[in-house]
Amino acid sequence: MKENIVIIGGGIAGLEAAGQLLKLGYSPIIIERTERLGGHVASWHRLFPDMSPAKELVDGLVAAASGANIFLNTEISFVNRLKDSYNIMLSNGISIITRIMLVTTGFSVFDASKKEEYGYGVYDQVITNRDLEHWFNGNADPRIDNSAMNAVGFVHCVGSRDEKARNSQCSKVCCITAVKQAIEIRQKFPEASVYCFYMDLRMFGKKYEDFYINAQRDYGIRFIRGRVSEVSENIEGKVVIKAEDTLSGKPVKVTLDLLVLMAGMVCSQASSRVAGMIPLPTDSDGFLKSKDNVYGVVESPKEGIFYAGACTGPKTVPEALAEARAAALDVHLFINGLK
Amino acid sequence: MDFGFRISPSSAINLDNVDLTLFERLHEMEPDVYKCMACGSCSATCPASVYSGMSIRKVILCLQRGREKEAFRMMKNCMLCGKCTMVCPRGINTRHLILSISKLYSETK
Amino acid sequence: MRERFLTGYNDFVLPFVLGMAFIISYCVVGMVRIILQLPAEDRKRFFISLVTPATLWKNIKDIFLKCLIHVDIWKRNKLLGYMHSSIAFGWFMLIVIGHIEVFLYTPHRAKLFYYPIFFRYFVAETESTMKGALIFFLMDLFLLIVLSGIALAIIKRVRSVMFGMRRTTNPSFFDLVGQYSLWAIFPLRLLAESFTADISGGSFLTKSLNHVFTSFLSNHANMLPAWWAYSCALGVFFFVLPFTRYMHIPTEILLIPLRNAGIKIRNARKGLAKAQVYSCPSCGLCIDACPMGVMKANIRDTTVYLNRQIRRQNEARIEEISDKCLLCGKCTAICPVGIEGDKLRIAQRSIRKYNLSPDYSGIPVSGLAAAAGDFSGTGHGERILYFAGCMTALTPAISRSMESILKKAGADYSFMDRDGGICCSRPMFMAGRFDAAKQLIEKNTEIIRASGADVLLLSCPICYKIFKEKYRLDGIRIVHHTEYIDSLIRQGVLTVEKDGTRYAYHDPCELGRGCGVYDEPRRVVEAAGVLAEAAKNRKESICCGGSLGSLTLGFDKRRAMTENAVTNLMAGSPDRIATACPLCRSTFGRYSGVPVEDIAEIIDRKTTKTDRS
Amino acid sequence: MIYQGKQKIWSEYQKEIPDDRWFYVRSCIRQNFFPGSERMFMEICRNVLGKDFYETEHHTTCGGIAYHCDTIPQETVMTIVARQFALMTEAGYENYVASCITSFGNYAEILETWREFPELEAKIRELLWKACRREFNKPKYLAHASDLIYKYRNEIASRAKYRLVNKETGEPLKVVEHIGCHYSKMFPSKGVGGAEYPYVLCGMVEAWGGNVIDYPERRHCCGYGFRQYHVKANRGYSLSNTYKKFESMEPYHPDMIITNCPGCPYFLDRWQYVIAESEGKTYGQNGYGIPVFTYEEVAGLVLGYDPWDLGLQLHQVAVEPLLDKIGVEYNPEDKYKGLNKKDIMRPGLPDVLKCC
Repeated sequence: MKENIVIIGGGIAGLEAAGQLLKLGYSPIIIERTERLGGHVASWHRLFPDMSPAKELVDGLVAAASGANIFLNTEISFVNRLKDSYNIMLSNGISIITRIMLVTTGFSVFDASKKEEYGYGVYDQVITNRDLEHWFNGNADPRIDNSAMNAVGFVHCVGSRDEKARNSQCSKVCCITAVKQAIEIRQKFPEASVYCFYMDLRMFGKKYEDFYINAQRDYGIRFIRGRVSEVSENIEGKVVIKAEDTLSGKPVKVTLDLLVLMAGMVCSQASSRVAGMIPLPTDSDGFLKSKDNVYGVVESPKEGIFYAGACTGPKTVPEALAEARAAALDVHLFINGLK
Repeated sequence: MDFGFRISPSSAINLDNVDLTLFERLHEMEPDVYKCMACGSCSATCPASVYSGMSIRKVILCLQRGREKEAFRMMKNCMLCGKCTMVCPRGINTRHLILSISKLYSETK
Repeated sequence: MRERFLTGYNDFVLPFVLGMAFIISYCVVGMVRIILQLPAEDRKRFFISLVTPATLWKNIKDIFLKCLIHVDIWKRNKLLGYMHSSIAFGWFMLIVIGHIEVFLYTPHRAKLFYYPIFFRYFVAETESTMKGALIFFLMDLFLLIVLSGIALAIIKRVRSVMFGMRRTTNPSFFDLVGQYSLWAIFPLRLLAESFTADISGGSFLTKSLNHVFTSFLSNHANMLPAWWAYSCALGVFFFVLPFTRYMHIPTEILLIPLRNAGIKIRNARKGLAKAQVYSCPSCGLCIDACPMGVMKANIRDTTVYLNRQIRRQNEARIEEISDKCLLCGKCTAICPVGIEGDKLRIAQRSIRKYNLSPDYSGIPVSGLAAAAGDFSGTGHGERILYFAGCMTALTPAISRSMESILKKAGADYSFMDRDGGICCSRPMFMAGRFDAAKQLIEKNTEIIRASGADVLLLSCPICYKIFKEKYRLDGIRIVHHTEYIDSLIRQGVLTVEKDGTRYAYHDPCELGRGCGVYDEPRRVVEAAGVLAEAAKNRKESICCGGSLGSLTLGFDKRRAMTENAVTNLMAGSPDRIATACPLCRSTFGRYSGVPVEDIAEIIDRKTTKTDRS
Repeated sequence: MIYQGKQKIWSEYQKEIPDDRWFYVRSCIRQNFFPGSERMFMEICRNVLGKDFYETEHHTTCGGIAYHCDTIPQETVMTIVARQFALMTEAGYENYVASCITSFGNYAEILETWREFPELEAKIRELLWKACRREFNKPKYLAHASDLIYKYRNEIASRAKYRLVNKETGEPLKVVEHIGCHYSKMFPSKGVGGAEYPYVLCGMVEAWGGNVIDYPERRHCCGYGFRQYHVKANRGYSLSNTYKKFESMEPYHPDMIITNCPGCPYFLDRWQYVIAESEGKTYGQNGYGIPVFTYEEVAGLVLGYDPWDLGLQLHQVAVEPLLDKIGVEYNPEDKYKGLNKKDIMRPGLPDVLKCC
């Protein structure tokens, strides 16, 4: 089958869709901006709720997609609309003519330094969920001092559900990620007090509630309902945070050795760029707009252009994978004139 | 010198200064104590809350925030009727928790 | 008969004599201590009861029927009953007839208390002895009966199911020593008496065996080791007795008059409690009875183990066992010696040290009293004060049905706790915090008295029990709603439409075993439908598992118990489960496959018109 | 602390401040609190730097205090402000600089409100016309006086006689900078450096040789809060806020505090006396307090003006230990001599707080 299928983005959604399309007998083309496949998940350590290693997942997806035509370190320079197809010019000089594009450009992690009051990039002991995940993955981080870890705090909803951060949407995965990472911190530092400062806990997924109860009951993680208002540094160089303990209606203050900001998901610049070139509309949440948010999530309003994964909004890993499979099927139906 | 006004004590809870040794012991005796997610069912159903503001949810919270006195004041009104245990969505054995607190903590310290 | 030895003594009697002396002095000291530990008032009551002819006769009858014949065990399982009475009664008869022999043949030896035991060693047969043929026969007969009991006991050790027991107690080391020595006593006696049967005489058993023995053992010198062994077995048994379950044999003789005197447990470890603990024969009937024992769980938290741990003074285990119990009272109901497992546990709970104590002085009574005194004012008969109780507040269907029934009956009623009331104090009482419970009782008493009610009507058996037992509400009748509804139906005030619906009635622990109300609810159910009895019912009813009695059982642990109780109720293939307790209703409701209703709901559903105008 | 992180934020909050031709409005209260400050501002801008700064005796209060105390409606305060703008327009200026932080915040808030609700601006123009037959143009640039000193900080540094350095050790002085709440907390983009890490005073301290300390309660209000101080029953609350700040900065042993608001230096200065007398606690060395300055006073000091001409004798907390640290020349005899060496008499000394 000679039909060109261009998958924009080699993250887990792109890889999974490519793998499925290969099984259906197509030869998809993956265009990846960076030098490696797997997107964000490739740099993560373990995945909730079963603590399965992220590497295994990504390796499996990469292996399954290895038959695809993959361009690494490649960006799209421009897209021309032809009569009933598109001409895609790549940064490596290759041009592809296709009727079908699958946008799997994913998300960006919210830039936590935009929440100035939390002092990310200013205080030595303030990191993000992504930094912590990298550290779990074995990468050294000077901000994490193994010898003195008596108190660790997690701030939920950093850059999510926050109009001031220009993202009033929930990023969906941060609650459970915070619970996961809090447990992992307690496992590494059993003597440390671990606090989670949350506004709401959204334990929507399979086994998430069990995970949460586990964190409370067995790991003694202290969940404090209240958003951290400000972070300062004291004379010892530790971070002091202030919040309201809304359940007791009193201000609360605590000194921490490490503060982890649960940065949310925002539409990636790459998504916006690709969307601008085709062009594709964006929804009110800043992510790409689907044809329909109930039954057409993986379809764009433009014929032949499909979505999968977090380019249309925050998704968990299994959701992104399920969408990738759905999108692959939609592509197949489209090629066979059934869509 | 009296100026007719003075520094008012801070209402803020400084978790650095809260001694949780006893609470940790309580957690060992009653691992479920941390399971409370502050839904408030217990307080809503508590017959003593009508008269005294007793709320086992608040008691658990106060003990974690170093406000034991407030917790004891509330707990004195508990009749151990068990309604809170019946309604707790997290299955916390609140009655035994109350007895354990009464055993472990002391007003005089 | 003639005596073989002038001295009437042989060294082999020493183990028995020493053992006997030890156990008698031990028992006397123990008995005196227990009696001294009783509060003065109870002690006085005990002594009076001993000389009151009615109780004296009851004591004798009870001791005979319970300690020797074991009538309660007969009722439970014939084989088990036979096993117990064969050993106890058989042994008793051997002792009695042994004494008769001594009095008949060697009256001058009557003061030697080992003589009846080893009579056959010290005497030789003469011509005149044939007069005693009947006695010889009886001695062999009772020995055979005892031996058959021992044989059954050995079989029971391996196959307890034959005796209607699914699970038995795990014996302690001393229990084993005691048991083996007890098992050894009678075969050894048979052996010893058989060896001497050709000298001292015997009957069908001993004589016959003697012929067998003499065929290969001609020397009479061989008989002495057998008598030594018999005496040693007795000696060992008596020496280890205080440390084994067999201590129940002497203690029960004290427990029966104590109970008949109407004495209650006042101290967790002393007095009656101690008598009960030592009366435990470790039979293990409570293990099968315990509702917590589903799926072989919590076996070591049953009353038999509580008694054992109290004897060992293992405080950690005592606390664990006492706090876990549902206080359903079933072990008490089935205990053949009358140990009150539930009360014993409450007593253990009552000695806990708490630093924080409740104080209800801040609870205002006047508002509640005013609300309680606000009767509907129909002017019909008694003023009925309805106390729904805390648990009923969580099952409003019951209180709503009750109000409807009260209206249909045209009763002059008032609600005591429509907007929340004060707890009846039974849960506090069950936690062993008597002082706090007393405070609550005072508060509620004040409200009830001020209301001007004639009848206190209760929906919750938990409340009902404590109101009946601990409240002083002179002149105010305390009724459970099942009793009230039953009387309404019987008086013709309510006309119930009967249909073919099959109801399994669950006896709530506190209503049935707790207060003895079994028939009224059944009559009410039968008025509305067909009663399909559960496999185990009435005093053997299985706790729903929701009981407030347990302090430590977590919600997750109770599920299996409830499911087991539901299975029991399903024996008669009912369409619905009827109960009379809000807690049972909500507990069963969670896991039952058929609808669960309170009797009040059923009756409200099945009555439409008002007869009283 | 990652200094580059702060620099990055500072670089994102830079506002345009024209170099010259400003219409200056004074604060209602500063001349009572720290009378040398506003005079020194005009002295530096006009005489030292030779800029065109115009002021008129016809301007009034901006209405900010009354507005924040909820005693006048918004239209009233807007009309008062419109009249000030009219004075600027009449004088032929387009750049408006306020001495007071609350005024600055008030102006910024009103200009933003007018931008969002032009009909309100039209209404105010009408009201102003009816009231006093004046018309106005909105200022092209709005600044707080500290913005100007910030802008001129390097010029001042180049003419400085002293630096904020300990003369004995050569170490930079440890300086607490305190920003008035109404400077940038309402509109972070209107302040130099934003709201979280305002740079306006940091820039001055750095340019003049000092070291800024970042202590946990740096964001906290000085405790003035109009409604708190003005009602006597609430004064304990005002004091408690100040106390909280001092407790937080105490471990850093600051040498001085620099502020840019009318109320802050006053309360940080005077409440030290109250804390000392009621709690027995002092925060400086050897029983002294931590001296508190306005940025104009600090600018005057580094430029070499006589401390007593700057009005430093009106501070409650003695400034002499700091002057000695820097090496400022002064005559202790002249402390309580006013204009023309007239004796203005020595005040009584506090019991606990050590003063010279």
